[in-house]
Amino acid sequence: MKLPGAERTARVGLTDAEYARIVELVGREPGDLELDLFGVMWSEHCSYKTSRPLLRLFPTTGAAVLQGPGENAGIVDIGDGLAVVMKVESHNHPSAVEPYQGAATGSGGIIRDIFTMGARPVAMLDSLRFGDLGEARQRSLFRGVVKGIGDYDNCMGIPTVAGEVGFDDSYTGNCLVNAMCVGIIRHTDIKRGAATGVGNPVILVGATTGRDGMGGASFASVDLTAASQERKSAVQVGDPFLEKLLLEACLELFRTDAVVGIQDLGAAGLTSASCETAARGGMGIDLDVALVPRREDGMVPAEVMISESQERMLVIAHQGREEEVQCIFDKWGLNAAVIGRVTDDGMLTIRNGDVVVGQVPAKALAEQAPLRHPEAVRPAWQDDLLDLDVTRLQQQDDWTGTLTALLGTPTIASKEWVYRQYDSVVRTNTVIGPGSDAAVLRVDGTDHGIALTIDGPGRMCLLDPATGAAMAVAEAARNLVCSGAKPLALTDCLNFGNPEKPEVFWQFSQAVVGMSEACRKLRIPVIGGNVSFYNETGASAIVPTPVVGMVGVVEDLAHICRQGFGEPDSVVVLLGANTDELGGSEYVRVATGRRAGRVPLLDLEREKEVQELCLTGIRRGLIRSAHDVSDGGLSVTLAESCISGQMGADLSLPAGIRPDALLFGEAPSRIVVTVGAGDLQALVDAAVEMGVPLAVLGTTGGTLLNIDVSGKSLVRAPVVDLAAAWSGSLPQVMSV
Amino acid sequence: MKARVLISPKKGIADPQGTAVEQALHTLGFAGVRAVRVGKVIDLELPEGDHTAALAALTCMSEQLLANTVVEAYSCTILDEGA
Amino acid sequence: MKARVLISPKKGIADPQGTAVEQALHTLGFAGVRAVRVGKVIDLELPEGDHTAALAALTCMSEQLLANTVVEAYSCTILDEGA
Amino acid sequence: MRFAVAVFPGSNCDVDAYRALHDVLGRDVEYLWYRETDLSGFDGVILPGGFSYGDYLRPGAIARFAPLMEAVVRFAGRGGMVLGICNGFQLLTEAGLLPGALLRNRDLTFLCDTVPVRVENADTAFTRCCQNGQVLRLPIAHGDGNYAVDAATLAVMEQRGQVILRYCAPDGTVDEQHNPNGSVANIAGIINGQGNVAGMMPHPERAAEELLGGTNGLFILQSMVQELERRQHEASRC
Ligand SMILES: Nc1ncnc2c1ncn2[C@@H]1O[C@H](COP(=O)(O)OP(=O)(O)O)[C@@H](O)[C@H]1O
Ligand SMILES: [Mg+2]
Repeated sequence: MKLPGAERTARVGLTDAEYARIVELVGREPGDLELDLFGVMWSEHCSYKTSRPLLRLFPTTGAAVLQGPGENAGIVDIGDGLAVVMKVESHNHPSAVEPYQGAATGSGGIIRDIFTMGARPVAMLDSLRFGDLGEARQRSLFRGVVKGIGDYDNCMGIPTVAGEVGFDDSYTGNCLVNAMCVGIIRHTDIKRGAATGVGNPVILVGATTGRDGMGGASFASVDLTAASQERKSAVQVGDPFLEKLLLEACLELFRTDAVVGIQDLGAAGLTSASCETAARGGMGIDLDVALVPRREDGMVPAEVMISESQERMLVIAHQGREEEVQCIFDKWGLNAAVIGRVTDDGMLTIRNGDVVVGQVPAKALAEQAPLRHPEAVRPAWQDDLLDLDVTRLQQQDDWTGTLTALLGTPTIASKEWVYRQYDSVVRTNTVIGPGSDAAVLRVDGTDHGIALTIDGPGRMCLLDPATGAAMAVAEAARNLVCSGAKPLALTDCLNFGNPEKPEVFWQFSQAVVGMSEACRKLRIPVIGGNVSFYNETGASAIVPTPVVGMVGVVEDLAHICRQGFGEPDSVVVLLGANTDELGGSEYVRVATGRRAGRVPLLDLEREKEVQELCLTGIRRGLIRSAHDVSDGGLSVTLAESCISGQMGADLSLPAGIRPDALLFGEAPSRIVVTVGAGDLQALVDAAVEMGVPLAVLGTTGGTLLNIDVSGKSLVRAPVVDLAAAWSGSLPQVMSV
Repeated sequence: MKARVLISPKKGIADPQGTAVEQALHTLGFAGVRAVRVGKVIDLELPEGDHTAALAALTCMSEQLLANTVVEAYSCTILDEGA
Repeated sequence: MKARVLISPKKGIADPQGTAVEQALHTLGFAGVRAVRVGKVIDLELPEGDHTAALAALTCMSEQLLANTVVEAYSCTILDEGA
Repeated sequence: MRFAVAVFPGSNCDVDAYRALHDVLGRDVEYLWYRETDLSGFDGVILPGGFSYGDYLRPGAIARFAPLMEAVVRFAGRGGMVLGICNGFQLLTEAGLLPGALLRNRDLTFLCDTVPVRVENADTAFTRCCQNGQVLRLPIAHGDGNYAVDAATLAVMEQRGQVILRYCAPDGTVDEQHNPNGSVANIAGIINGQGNVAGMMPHPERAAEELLGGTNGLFILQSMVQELERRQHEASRC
């Protein structure tokens, strides 16, 4: 049976069943404006209706977790009454349309998510994916995205301290731009996005409202569709200057006790901010769109409600404190307009002047979108991917050449071209900036630091989404450990294709399962995240790309590590064991043009032990440098340590494994460390005690990297040559 | 011949820079100034030749490189005849 | 009334943007392009009134704020008469 | 001895300057909001880095008209010490307190790095703790650091020793290869004719702690402190 009004439903992207549910929740047929609100709030982007059931698998609690998923950002305790606030979010689709503004507004949005919790943002990270840089379009996307992030973050005065970039043809039509922001806060200062207290004013602060960013929304009313169509493509433009003022004004406002609740305006603008704060507080909000300061004429109520104009926040203040709030925003030259009040009826009531133009239960909009449970089917082609006959990979002689070539592939090459464009030291807390496994920031007023990283080894996820996603968690944790930090919590961004396709949903479910398992085993809770679906153009979806942002605590800043070989005559030691697995490696991709093979085994127990040994060694002051084995395998790790430290090494690897797997296999759970000769025994003892395999590889020094196996030199090259290949690659590609 | 390409933010695209300049002008006492938009002017020289062909080339340059047509509008003119 | 201020790097002052654009145009195959200079165009609206006074005001804005006369030259024009 | 660190809308290295002077050097420092008009009681002024007014139009172009800048011009006119770092340097040129201008970097990209700079004149109030020819490693982080000035003015500046810092190779050689942003004559920092107003693109305040990678910036900041001590000493003798 077709419901009355069902064709309007399709226009806002909802199903008949969803429409029926709306009628049930509202108690009548919704009006056009009301339906528009449901259209945006019940979209996948806002409601997580497809992903939510699975996300429940994540472990989200732990002694240190102060705020798990569900708020604007997660919060985790770091001691001394302080906490870290963090979140990662995608801005993939806007960036594909306009890379500069898409990336810039991605930064802007995630920064607001952090300071809306009351925290001062202290660091930014970014995870990027593009297609082949041989294509002009991909270079221009890459250039635009990096400039967009840099210009926004730099202007905000927040250091961009770490990130990652990967390349794969599947991203050609769908670049990925995931931005992460990290803030620090006192426990007592935490703010939440809940509207409480009947009669309290609802104040819209920051930028004026225009018709920006309504490209995602369709409207129920035909007239309105015509009026908005022209603006549909309107790209949101970021104004980092305004956001900087908004940040300082909000932090100043928080120092008063005038604020009851606060929430940034992100996707679905005023609609989501108002219904979500009302729903969290168990209250209603009654607001008047006529009171919203605008920058364009002739906007109708639905446009005001749905506009995604940037740099705005919704403040719920204590009644009677309106002037105080106004005063602070005046000081910073920003708008602050009381647009409504908190009510006790649980309704989101929208007026246009004297006329009520819409009234629906806030909870219905914010929380009651019916969940979807799509079918998950393992793709028929999955087995073809796993099929890799390593015996047909040529066993040639020139391993030095192969290593040099690998060092120059964009995915492995130095990303200095990127991070030179980011101010990584503003605010003078950056102890280790970009260029090592993880960034380390000091925590003001303590001896402690926090370490940060973001990782998403997508190459493995295509072949085995569950293991690949688990590897993302393991690799992020390993990167933190290499800098001397104990992993504490993570935030994730799950980038996938269209979940209505059973193959994509299978990838997604597998990834969530794999990630959850890794989080449990490594005892790292998920405190927030973001899902980005529909990353596909035409028939082809991106390779599944779960990205993990992680924070760890450095107990004593006297004991931190960088990846470079820092002192000559140090002993180079491998923690963990090499395997003969080559599946999914960059080496196989270069050699065969395919991402193929079975992904290496990930033994989470082993992973944990290797990490514990490394952290113990650093904390006891034994370890001088540490760098984990990831993209490119052991030889790339060794080369990077040489390059970063501008120092050679003379090494001999244990025999018994085919040379290409030994040099380039990407088996996890391995870390290359250096220790002073006098400290070697202590490290060996610790390894024996913890049951971790360990191999002494040789010593640092000189200007050559030499790698022997069974007395035969496999790799021998001046470090400056390796450095030239590694550092020169991206600048050269991008200079075209 | 000399040519000029003018590039401005498209109608409906926010121009924070224009807004900031407008406010600064107000502060300086130019109270009546409105609708400030900041764009780019690119002056260049082309080999002598046919005007129509030159304009076509300018359009091509603008579309490909000079303007970001997602957010910017452009217009091309030939400024003079002689070298 | 509508007005426009054009701002360009002074002769003899380096123009890194112009140089980069020129090189990029050559790479794209526009081999004959020379002397590329990148400046700004500022469009704005002034209250209706006397042209001479308006031009004087524009000059004043340019000298004070819009152009940095140490390195930039500017020119002002009134674009139309009606609102 | 009291320092003022100016705060314009969009300043963001105000914190860096404050911390270096206050936390590291133990000096008396106060933030001064751009609407302030009074600098009495202050001995030195820092115009910090950042993006005042979003760098819209040109870096420093709008901040130059802030009420505080009128006070800074008067303060400088009376011989007060003013150091402009990065955005502060850009602001000083826009305000006409220093010659020249700062254009977009030669490669048009923002540049964050730590680079060697050579001290060209150690006989100034901002460099007296350095040696002539000494190479300092200082952080830079800017998109518009390409110093430009006409040839005639440059000749006078060179002759009077107004160029105080130049980008160079680690061994002190000044050449185009070690010019990160295209600045004329590799100029990284200059001083006015009276010797009381200096501007530089490198951030000495970000190189004040070993934990953060080095303390070479203290040579500059300590020079200022010494000069102010000398002035105090002289004033107390009169
Ligand atoms: N987009 C980026 N933004 C900032 N830093 C980046 C970016 N991409 C890479 N980096 C930095 O370059 C270094 C190498 O990155 P990557 O190879 O991904 O490290 P790892 O394999 O240890 O995770 C890291 O320090 C990382 O933070
Ligand atoms: Mg690593």
